[in-house]
Amino acid sequence: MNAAIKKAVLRPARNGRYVWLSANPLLLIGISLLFVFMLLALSGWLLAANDPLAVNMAERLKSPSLEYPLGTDHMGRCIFSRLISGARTTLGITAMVLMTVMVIGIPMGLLCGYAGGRIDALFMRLVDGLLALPEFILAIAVAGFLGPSLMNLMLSVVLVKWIGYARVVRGVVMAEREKEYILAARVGGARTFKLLFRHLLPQAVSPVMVLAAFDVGKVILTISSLSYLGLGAQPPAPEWGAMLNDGRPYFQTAPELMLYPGAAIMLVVLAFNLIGDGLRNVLDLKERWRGNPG
Amino acid sequence: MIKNPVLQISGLSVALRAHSGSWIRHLVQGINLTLYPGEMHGLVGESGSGKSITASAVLGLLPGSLGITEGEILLNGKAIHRLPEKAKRRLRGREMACIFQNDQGSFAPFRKIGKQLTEALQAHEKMSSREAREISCEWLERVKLPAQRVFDSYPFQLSGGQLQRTSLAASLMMKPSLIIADEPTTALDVLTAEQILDLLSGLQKKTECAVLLISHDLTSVLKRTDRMSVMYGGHLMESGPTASVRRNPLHPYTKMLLKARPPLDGFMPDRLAAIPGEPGAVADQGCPFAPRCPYRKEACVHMPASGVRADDHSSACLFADPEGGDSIAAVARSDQDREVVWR
Amino acid sequence: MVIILGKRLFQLIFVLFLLSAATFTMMKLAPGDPVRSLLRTDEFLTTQADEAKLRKELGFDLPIVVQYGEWMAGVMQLDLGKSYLTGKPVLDVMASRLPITAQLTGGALLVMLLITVPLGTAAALMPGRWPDHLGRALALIGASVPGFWLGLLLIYGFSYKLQLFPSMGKGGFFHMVLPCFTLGFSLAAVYARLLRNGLLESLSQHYIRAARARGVSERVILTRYAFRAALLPVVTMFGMSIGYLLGGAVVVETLFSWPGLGNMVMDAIFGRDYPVIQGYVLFTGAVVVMINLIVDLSYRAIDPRIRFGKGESA
Amino acid sequence: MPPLLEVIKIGKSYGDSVKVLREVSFQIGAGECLGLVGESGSGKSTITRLILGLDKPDSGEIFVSGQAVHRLKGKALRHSRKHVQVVFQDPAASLNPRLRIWKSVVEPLENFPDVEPKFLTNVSGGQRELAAALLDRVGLGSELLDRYPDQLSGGQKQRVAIARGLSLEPKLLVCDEPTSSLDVSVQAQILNLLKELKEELGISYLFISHDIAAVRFMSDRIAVLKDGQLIDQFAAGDLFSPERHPYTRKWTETPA
Repeated sequence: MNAAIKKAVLRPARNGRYVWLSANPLLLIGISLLFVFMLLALSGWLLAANDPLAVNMAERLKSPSLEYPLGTDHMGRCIFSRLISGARTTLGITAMVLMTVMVIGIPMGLLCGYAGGRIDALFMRLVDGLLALPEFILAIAVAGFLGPSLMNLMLSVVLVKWIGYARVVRGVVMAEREKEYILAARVGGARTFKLLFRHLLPQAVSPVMVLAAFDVGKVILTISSLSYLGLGAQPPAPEWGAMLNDGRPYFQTAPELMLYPGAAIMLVVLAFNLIGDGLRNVLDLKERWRGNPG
Repeated sequence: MIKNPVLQISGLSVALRAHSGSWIRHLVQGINLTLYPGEMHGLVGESGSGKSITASAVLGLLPGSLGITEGEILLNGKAIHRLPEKAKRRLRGREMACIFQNDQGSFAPFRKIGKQLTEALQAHEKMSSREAREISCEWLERVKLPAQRVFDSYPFQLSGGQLQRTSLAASLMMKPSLIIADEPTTALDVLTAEQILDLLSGLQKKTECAVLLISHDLTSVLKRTDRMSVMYGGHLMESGPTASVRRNPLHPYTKMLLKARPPLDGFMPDRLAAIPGEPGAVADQGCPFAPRCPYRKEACVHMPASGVRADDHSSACLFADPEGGDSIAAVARSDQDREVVWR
Repeated sequence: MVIILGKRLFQLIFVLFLLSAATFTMMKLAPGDPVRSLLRTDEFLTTQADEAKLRKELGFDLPIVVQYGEWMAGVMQLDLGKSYLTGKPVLDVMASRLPITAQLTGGALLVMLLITVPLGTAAALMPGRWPDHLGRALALIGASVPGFWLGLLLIYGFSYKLQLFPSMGKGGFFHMVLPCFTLGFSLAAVYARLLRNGLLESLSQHYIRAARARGVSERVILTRYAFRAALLPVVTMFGMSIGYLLGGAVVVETLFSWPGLGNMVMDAIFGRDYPVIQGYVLFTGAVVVMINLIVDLSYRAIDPRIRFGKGESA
Repeated sequence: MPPLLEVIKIGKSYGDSVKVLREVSFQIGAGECLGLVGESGSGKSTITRLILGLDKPDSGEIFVSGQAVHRLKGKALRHSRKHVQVVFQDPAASLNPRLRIWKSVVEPLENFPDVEPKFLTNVSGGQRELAAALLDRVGLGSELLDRYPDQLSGGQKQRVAIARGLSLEPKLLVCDEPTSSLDVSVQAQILNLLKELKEELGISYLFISHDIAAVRFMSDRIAVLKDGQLIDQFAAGDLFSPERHPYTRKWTETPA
């Protein structure tokens, strides 16, 4: 009975597949917010008239002016330009981390999901092991032993995060592997390559996209938190977390030193979370609509 | 002795409601159906015909996005669909019960069957859990199940057939006057399905309760029900005593449905009389079956299908005997010799 | 039941072994020579001989495998070596700090429950109305705001401006409010959403309709059916949030200068105090695995299908 | 000339305890339709998987046009598949949801470029034209070519699956409950289509179903499966003769 009602209520949008964008405000806000940041980050060298690293003690703690749109920090550096180059660093690192994570995780997930058996059992043991070390703690260990640096931080995040993608892809492959369209493809003479990349992997695209959208936010938070603790980006790098840490001693006299980087982090992460939420609603709707019988 | 009807549905319409509260589209329109004690009424239709929505409307379990726009539902003479939720809840299980399609799960997987049965009993009458347990086990015996073991096991430990029998026991033990069986055998294979339906009609005779059997399996409806109604696109196409509908179907859709089934015995045609088009193809106005009806005439597309009455054998088709030619106001030449008025 | 426990315990040992091997190798990879950094802290001129003597004393001249063997033997009897900086056994250092971190995380969990349960339930029971929107907004903010920034804002707002709560140090109830809220808030925001989705999902299950059709009251349906089914995703997530909680504790303890494990490991990192770092990593690893074990066991309690293995017909 | 499909005493069990098939033997001649009737759990789907080479039997042999397929592996197994194709029960799960219809239909031909089915020889142009011809063969218009499966009805999807099954002009098409999840009116359309294609293309069918009436409509011979054993095999005309196995009579008496 539920299927009948669902079918009546969820009639597909008349004008085909591209109405979902307008029907989903979350996705819209997220994308537009992100677009603004992308613009800022890329035009950093254009707008940042001032050098983010140029120390000028005479200009210390200036209030916002034409020359310094957001004023200057305790070392007289232009906050606005530091924020922009900070955006480039943060988004750049996150992109690199996520790229590496997907390059490792997705094929591993495909392999374990499709091959199963010993490889899969080995993978699951590895997962149990690495899951015992939460990202944050591993970052602390790596920073502690190998010295705090952005590279070490990225390494420790990648080391744990790839598992998330491998598990999602593995889950999808295992669920789809016995479905009739896969059996029909095998009977139709499809080779393993076609089964993996034409039939199985595309099913994992939407869950991976949703996971990635939310992961961007998580990675940015992890990197900035650790930089704040002094375990990530080292001064004078204009990384938002580190900037927030520099601003801390002055938070009574010049609270904006602490305000701007924090707000920047939150807005970027919020943008990605909005996109993630929007994507999940859209893809979920398609999933639910595709799922129920005709 | 004239028994007063258990269930009377007149002019029932259900529509899809937009968030703003306005009605978007009608899913079910103008349903008339009467059910007497001890009678089994078959409600037949393909997917998307609205038969399950009608059942949910009677039970008062329509999802939020659907609502009853017009019509009356009388259970033992009392109008029920405008009752407050609390009053409706007291009726459910007590006066009317429901058996669902099996694989959709009639019992919560993480709680023992026993607990779910006694809970339902105690929701209606003050009784000790020991007493509730006894009644439950007694009914589990009646549906030929190892009562003690089933009472203490979890749903996933029972087979499809056993679960459906438990569901039957759960509905009957409160001695409701009406049971709605919504596709009870669809998920079961043929032989188990027959046993369940035998059990249902047997227990129905004993308890004199009325049964509304909703199914897309024409064969079992023809074999077991006293009266039947055929639905298409949210409308009633035909309704009447099952024997009469089987021997002399009035509506083209019913005729073609009966012929579309591969016959088990007797002459085997080389090709089945398939109905062209898809079950979803429903006309927005005029007769809903018009797009797929080979006897379609000019009037069918404009004129709304005539109402199907709940008492005798009548059909919604404007041309009562389409094969007989194009007479519009035709007198139905079925053996009851009633007149079909064209509006 | 016992087999499952056995299997899990084996997994625990295997993971701890993996962990210890990893931390040990990382320690060996660490740049710079711990001996020299140790001697320097004693502020006297070091000679080659002194270094050799200390190296021998600490057993660094033995082949790697033997060092690892000795070290593991020590770990077995909970002897995690001595802190380079303070010379005190790592175990005692951690033992003194543990209750403080436990208090913080406990408080954070309390904050989480106080927000999650009411908000999540209200959002699920009144979809599309203000509790739902509030829940959605909070979830988005909770998942986006950096913990340390939230802490700073709270300090700036409540303790600096309004003088309501102390901004630093460990103490009575008032000392705990801001740190616990900082650590607990984003968790609460995420879990409120999870509980809402879990409840909505379970309320849409067919067996709920079936129970309603049997006349079971809404209250019973909510408590005995819907809540129980909604627990499963929440408990799963909890297994994964432990890492977040411990990580967050490091940040919050540094921010509010609480002398917990988090603070300890930060000092150890900057002081190159490897045994303490190692002790911390091993400890957190063990805690995470233990919590996952408990989560796994509670799985079985919530959903018997897992206990009996799926779909085993009677 | 050896029969098209010869199954000799095949046995199969999953795990050590559950014996799913015991000593099952049957044959299908060229252009013949064998109906296989059985309750769910009787081993029908296992037989399908063994014949399609998706599983290996524990014991017994399977020959397709005299070639032993039950031992084949890798390349040889893949090539043997040209002769045996399949149509499954659930139309919604038979097509890759993220592939346009024409790509799904023409995939087998794409996998075996050397195959040129007789009924497609006069089709000029690329894969899309081949797909259009195949869809037309099963009564579907070319406007469906670029659609996704979720935009089609159950009946349309099953026709696409049949078109795909025919594309290699196989000698045997295994139909595993092809109409069970369809509405009555659509079932009739699909049964008519299958019968039409059999007569025109001379393809043999293994028609599996729990609907005895549909099996009787389609089949020349019928076999009855109970708990993994073939307990009755007979010509379709003898369905009601007295010497039928008691279990078979249970099928014919119930849905009157």
